[in-house]
Amino acid sequence: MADALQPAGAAATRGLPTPVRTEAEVLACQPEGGANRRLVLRVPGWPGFAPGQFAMLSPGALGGAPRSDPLLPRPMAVYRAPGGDGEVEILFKVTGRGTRLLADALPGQRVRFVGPLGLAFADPEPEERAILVAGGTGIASLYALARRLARAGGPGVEVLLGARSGADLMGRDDFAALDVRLHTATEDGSEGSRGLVTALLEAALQEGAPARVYACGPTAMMRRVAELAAARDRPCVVSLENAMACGFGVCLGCAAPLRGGGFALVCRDGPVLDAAAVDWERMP
Amino acid sequence: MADALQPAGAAATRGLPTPVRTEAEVLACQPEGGANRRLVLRVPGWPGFAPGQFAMLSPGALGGAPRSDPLLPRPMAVYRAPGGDGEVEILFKVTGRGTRLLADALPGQRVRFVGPLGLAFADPEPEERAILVAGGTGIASLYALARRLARAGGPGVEVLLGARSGADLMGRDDFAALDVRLHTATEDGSEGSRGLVTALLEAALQEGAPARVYACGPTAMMRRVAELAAARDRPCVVSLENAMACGFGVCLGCAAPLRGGGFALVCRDGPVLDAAAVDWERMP
Amino acid sequence: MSDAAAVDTRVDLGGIALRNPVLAASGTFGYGSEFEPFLDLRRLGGFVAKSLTLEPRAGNPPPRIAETPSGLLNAISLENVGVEAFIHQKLPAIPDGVTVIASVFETEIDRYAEVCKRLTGVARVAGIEINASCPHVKSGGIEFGQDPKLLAQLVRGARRATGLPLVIKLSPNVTDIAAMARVCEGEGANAVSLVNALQALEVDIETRRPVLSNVLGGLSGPAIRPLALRMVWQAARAVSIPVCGIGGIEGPADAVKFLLCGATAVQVGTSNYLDPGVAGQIADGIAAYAARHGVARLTDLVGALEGVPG
Amino acid sequence: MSDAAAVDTRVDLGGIALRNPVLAASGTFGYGSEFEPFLDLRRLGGFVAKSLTLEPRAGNPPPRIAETPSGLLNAISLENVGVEAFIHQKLPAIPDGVTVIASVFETEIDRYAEVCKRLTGVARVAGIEINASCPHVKSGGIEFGQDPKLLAQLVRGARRATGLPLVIKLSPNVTDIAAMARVCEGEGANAVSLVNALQALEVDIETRRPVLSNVLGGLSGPAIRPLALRMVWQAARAVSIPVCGIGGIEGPADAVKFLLCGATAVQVGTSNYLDPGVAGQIADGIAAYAARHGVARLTDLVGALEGVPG
Ligand SMILES: Cc1cc2nc3c(=O)[nH]c(=O)nc-3n(C[C@H](O)[C@H](O)[C@H](O)COP(=O)(O)OP(=O)(O)OC[C@H]3O[C@@H](n4cnc5c(N)ncnc54)[C@H](O)[C@@H]3O)c2cc1C
Ligand SMILES: Cc1cc2nc3c(=O)[nH]c(=O)nc-3n(C[C@H](O)[C@H](O)[C@H](O)COP(=O)(O)OP(=O)(O)OC[C@H]3O[C@@H](n4cnc5c(N)ncnc54)[C@H](O)[C@@H]3O)c2cc1C
Ligand SMILES: Cc1cc2nc3c(=O)[nH]c(=O)nc-3n(C[C@H](O)[C@H](O)[C@H](O)COP(=O)(O)O)c2cc1C
Ligand SMILES: Cc1cc2nc3c(=O)[nH]c(=O)nc-3n(C[C@H](O)[C@H](O)[C@H](O)COP(=O)(O)O)c2cc1C
Ligand code: FES
Ligand code: FES
Repeated sequence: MADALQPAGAAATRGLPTPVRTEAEVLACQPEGGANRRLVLRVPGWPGFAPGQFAMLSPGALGGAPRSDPLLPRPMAVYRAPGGDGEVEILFKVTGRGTRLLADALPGQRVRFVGPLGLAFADPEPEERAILVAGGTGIASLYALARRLARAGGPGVEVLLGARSGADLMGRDDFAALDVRLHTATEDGSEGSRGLVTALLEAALQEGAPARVYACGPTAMMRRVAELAAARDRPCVVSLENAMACGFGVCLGCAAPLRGGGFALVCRDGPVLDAAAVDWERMP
Repeated sequence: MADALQPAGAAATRGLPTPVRTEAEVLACQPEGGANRRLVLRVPGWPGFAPGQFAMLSPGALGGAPRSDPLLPRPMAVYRAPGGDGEVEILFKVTGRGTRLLADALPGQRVRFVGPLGLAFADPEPEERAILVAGGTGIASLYALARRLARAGGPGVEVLLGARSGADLMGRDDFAALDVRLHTATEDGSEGSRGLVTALLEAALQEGAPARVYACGPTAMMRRVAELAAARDRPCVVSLENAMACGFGVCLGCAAPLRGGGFALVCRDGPVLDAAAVDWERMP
Repeated sequence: MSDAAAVDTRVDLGGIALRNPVLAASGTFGYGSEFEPFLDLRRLGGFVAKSLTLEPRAGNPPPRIAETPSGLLNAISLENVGVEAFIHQKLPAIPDGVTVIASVFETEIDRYAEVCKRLTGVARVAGIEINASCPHVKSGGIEFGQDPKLLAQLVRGARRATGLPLVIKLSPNVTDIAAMARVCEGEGANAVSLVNALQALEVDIETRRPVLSNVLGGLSGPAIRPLALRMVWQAARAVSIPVCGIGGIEGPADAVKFLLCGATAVQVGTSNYLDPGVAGQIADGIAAYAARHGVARLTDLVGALEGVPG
Repeated sequence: MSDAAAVDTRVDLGGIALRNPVLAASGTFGYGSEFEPFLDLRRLGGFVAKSLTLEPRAGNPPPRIAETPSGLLNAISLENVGVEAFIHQKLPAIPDGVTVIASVFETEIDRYAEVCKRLTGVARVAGIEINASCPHVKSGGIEFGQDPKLLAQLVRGARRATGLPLVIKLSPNVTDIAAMARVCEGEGANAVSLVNALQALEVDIETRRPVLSNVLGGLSGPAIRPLALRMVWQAARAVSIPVCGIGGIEGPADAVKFLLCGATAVQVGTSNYLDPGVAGQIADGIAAYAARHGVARLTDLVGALEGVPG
């Protein structure tokens, strides 16, 4: 239920910045391969963020006059925030009305911005390798984590990215520029190995060394990742992408069913959740 | 009522083109002084138009995805249609939500277009001077008439344009390029004579020669014009700007009260109506 | 099966045979001919003409319409040409092969009945829709459709007056729409259609007055679609006569939603103003949807909503 | 008079003294503290907390929300922490100087009464709002607020249980909202608030299922504002107790519309999700409007709608 204890160890809850509610200025909105876009915003009063957090963007009011359709803001992971001047990057895929309108954003236009929201990824234990598995729009949710872990050093960071085809692999070059081991899989084989990213994970899990798995992507993919990690009993956390209305724990709309009953609020108790705590059967 | 006989002699009903319903392509949307814009569209299948006719433009769906807010199309006079290639010009003023959104139109975007609609201005009698009186957005409704009458020759065309200030005078240069006698009045005196355009009309009506008055603008202005013309018993027609939902006679939303009861539908029986037939008392 | 042309789109709305389930709604399609420049009327299942009274009527003074979020508020009132002008001037102007349903509204039951009588036997009138969203003057302005007893009397009166297929158009301004549908079925109606516009109010804070001269108006358009879908679903479960779904339909997908909720046919209203060609596109789009999903007959979609309590 | 700060914004909602007429609506403002990063809660008249049941309750399985044209459809169900956790954990977390109204919903009248009892005498609880839009299980799921007799029993039970200011939140899913308001006044309620979300349905044509796991949901947001305005106007004319206006308020202008229609205060709901700072802006904006129009006291705006039948 709303107040379910937030699954232990999955997410970092301490020292998270206080979110802001503001009108962000669009600095750029560029094509990023396939149906993907890179949106660069200037967010007044930006307090910084921790990898795993997201923001709510309202496409509805973009442009000359406020409108009430589409009504709801859209949740988007904070991809990167280069420089301390409130510049925030979002990588998103055009999937429906809201993102299609967001793709029209012109430099100088303003879009309502609430964030950063949600909890952050907890770091791996010192001896653990980190295996990041992302599919589709989930790639955007893992970049900031990959970046931090790569810089922190440690036993190594493995990044497995999957998409329908090469063009759909958002942010691939950004990942490639990091000190990580990058593998890609595409369903049409146009880039990396042909097939699903979960196949890459099976291979990666062969290695005996302790590892922690971080995953974000379509529900079916995350569920499979959870099973694979559990089979090798590796700790696994997922970042869920439930539909949201508010993003900060008041509408109760983003509920994710938990094993043993009750729900977690993805926006407040997540989006980062312990994969083992999620009741995948009852996920929508 | 809906089927009131259309006021005699006010408008030309014959030989009007059959309207089209299509997605017009935005070729340009340029600032035109003050809050005014010049919108240039390419209208597939454009059948031509007669001066006085208008079109319905839907600002709601402009951009990446259809939206239902704002819901209604906005009526706009056909300002000019240079060349036979379906290029149509609209001059409009940003007054509210719809026009603010229209002002954002980008080249290449599409906007739903229904038109040309409504009846056209009837020509003056051979011996009559034409006096065109326009205020604010009403200027756009009279340009095409001024252009045709100027080319037709005849006893002369007098054009009286009024606005709050000089910058608000839409299309002034276009009028100046016509073979017409052009007088302007602005409330702040920044251009032409200081004061209301109706003062110019009083002067113009001094001349004894037969004249026919054509007016479009705010209701208060048109009403005053009607009174002045009646006092000198000059025939006077007005182009009304009632709010509209459909533009082609089916919603019954644009009713204008007629002397002696009943209503005319501005979109179907007008927008050009005999000023003497309108019940100005009951106009909203 | 991916050929839309091969889909059987015919439906029967309580004895009115329709080429396809897409009708244009009363008051939003004039008397039909207004749409000829934009649309071949034969592409539609048909249309419901503007509601008729015994005598011609003028409407409310302006303003009569206002825009609201994703909605249109209107108070046109009873404005129409009257039943005789409809029969002798408007009907003949409608192209052959177009199915026309006449709509009737009045202030008293015997007047409703009289208009129905006049329409009966007139060639081209395929059926009658009774607009029950009219204020019953004697009962202090409550709508016929808001009171089960009044509604029963109205349907009985209309039923006695005509042998034509009788569709009762329900008022949405009620607590229990299913009960109202049952009343109509009990009194011998051949079908019910819903929803009519919802009673609503918009205010101008500068003038401090209602935007409409009539104070209250009817809310229509996309804003009301989820309310209409709910009521259609409830009504369709409550009766065995066909239901015609109305409310905020913008495109084919919306029409399909109503069919799935149990509507045998649908009516497109406000959207006709925004795009006079939309009703034809909706008719085509439904067939395309059916073809995409391997549905041979559109009747197979009616009430096919899954995951709901039986 | 053009100084917003000089406007007297205080109102009295049936014994609940409010700094200004802007409340946040139940279920859209959590337990208050969630908004502290975005808004100084003292800028509001106060807020109505998420509705409480006797025991903590889990809600419906997802999906619980869907977007509709200018609207939000939700079926959260009874999810809440329960009255005890509210009193002992949530209330203490709310900053001083913030007026808190508790909201109660239950499935039976005696349980409503019990929750009211527990809230009575608790410091910080300035009043109780009874959410009458809950299905009464025994009556086959009809909402308490849909049946005058049930509603009367509910208000009576709550009135007996508490001496706190009692606000009854009406269901909009009724034929005659004025009659429901009168029932509440007759049973000793101190105020009524309306509207709650309207019962609605959205369908996914690919899955052929309702979008919400609960099938039906409540429609809120700008789409319903003209319906809410109409009902508030009708209710305010029917009773002499104060009315609190709710439904689709996006900005100050919308709030003013409700005041003009007779609302003593307003509640902002769905808009809090889109912009967690909006309620404060609305409070400031109303004062600015009053100043612009030379209105010294906001109470002077209440019911000041002109051009309507007396
Ligand atoms: C925490 C979080 C982080 C996310 N980060 C990213 C990101 O960085 N890049 C990216 O491309 N996408 C991301 N998503 C998914 C993104 O929010 C959806 O793709 C987007 O909301 C779809 O909106 P739409 O209007 O284009 O689609 P529509 O289907 O038109 O959306 C309609 C409604 O459904 C909701 N909705 C539909 N699909 C989703 C979904 N998958 N997740 C959440 N809401 C949905 C929308 O919010 C809206 O309310 C994230 C989602 C969450 C919950
Ligand atoms: C036949 C005709 C021709 C017109 N030609 C022009 C033109 O060439 N250039 C130009 O700038 N304007 C013209 N107008 C006026 C123009 O339609 C309105 O200014 C415009 O609709 C305002 O829309 P909005 O959304 O910006 O304002 P809003 O106030 O936000 O509009 C809200 C609603 O009110 C209606 N509305 C508000 N004001 C008017 C108005 N004055 N006339 C009609 N509907 C109104 C809108 O259609 C909409 O339904 C014309 C109007 C008519 C009837
Ligand atoms: C301007 C206008 C006039 C209408 N006139 C009538 C009418 O005369 N008779 C009737 O039964 N319904 C009338 N309606 C209601 C529509 O037929 C339809 O029931 C309602 O608008 C809901 O459908 P929609 O949301 O698709 O518009 C009218 C609606 C509008 C907007
Ligand atoms: C997600 C959600 C949850 C709600 N929960 C409650 C509730 O617990 N109790 C209640 O009385 N109203 C609840 N409401 C109704 C709102 O308080 C309000 O009456 C309704 O949303 C209409 O106002 P709005 O259009 O401003 O949102 C809820 C509304 C939404 C959208
Ligand atoms: S999105 Fe509102 S509670 Fe999570
Ligand atoms: S605008 Fe619809 S009838 Fe004139």
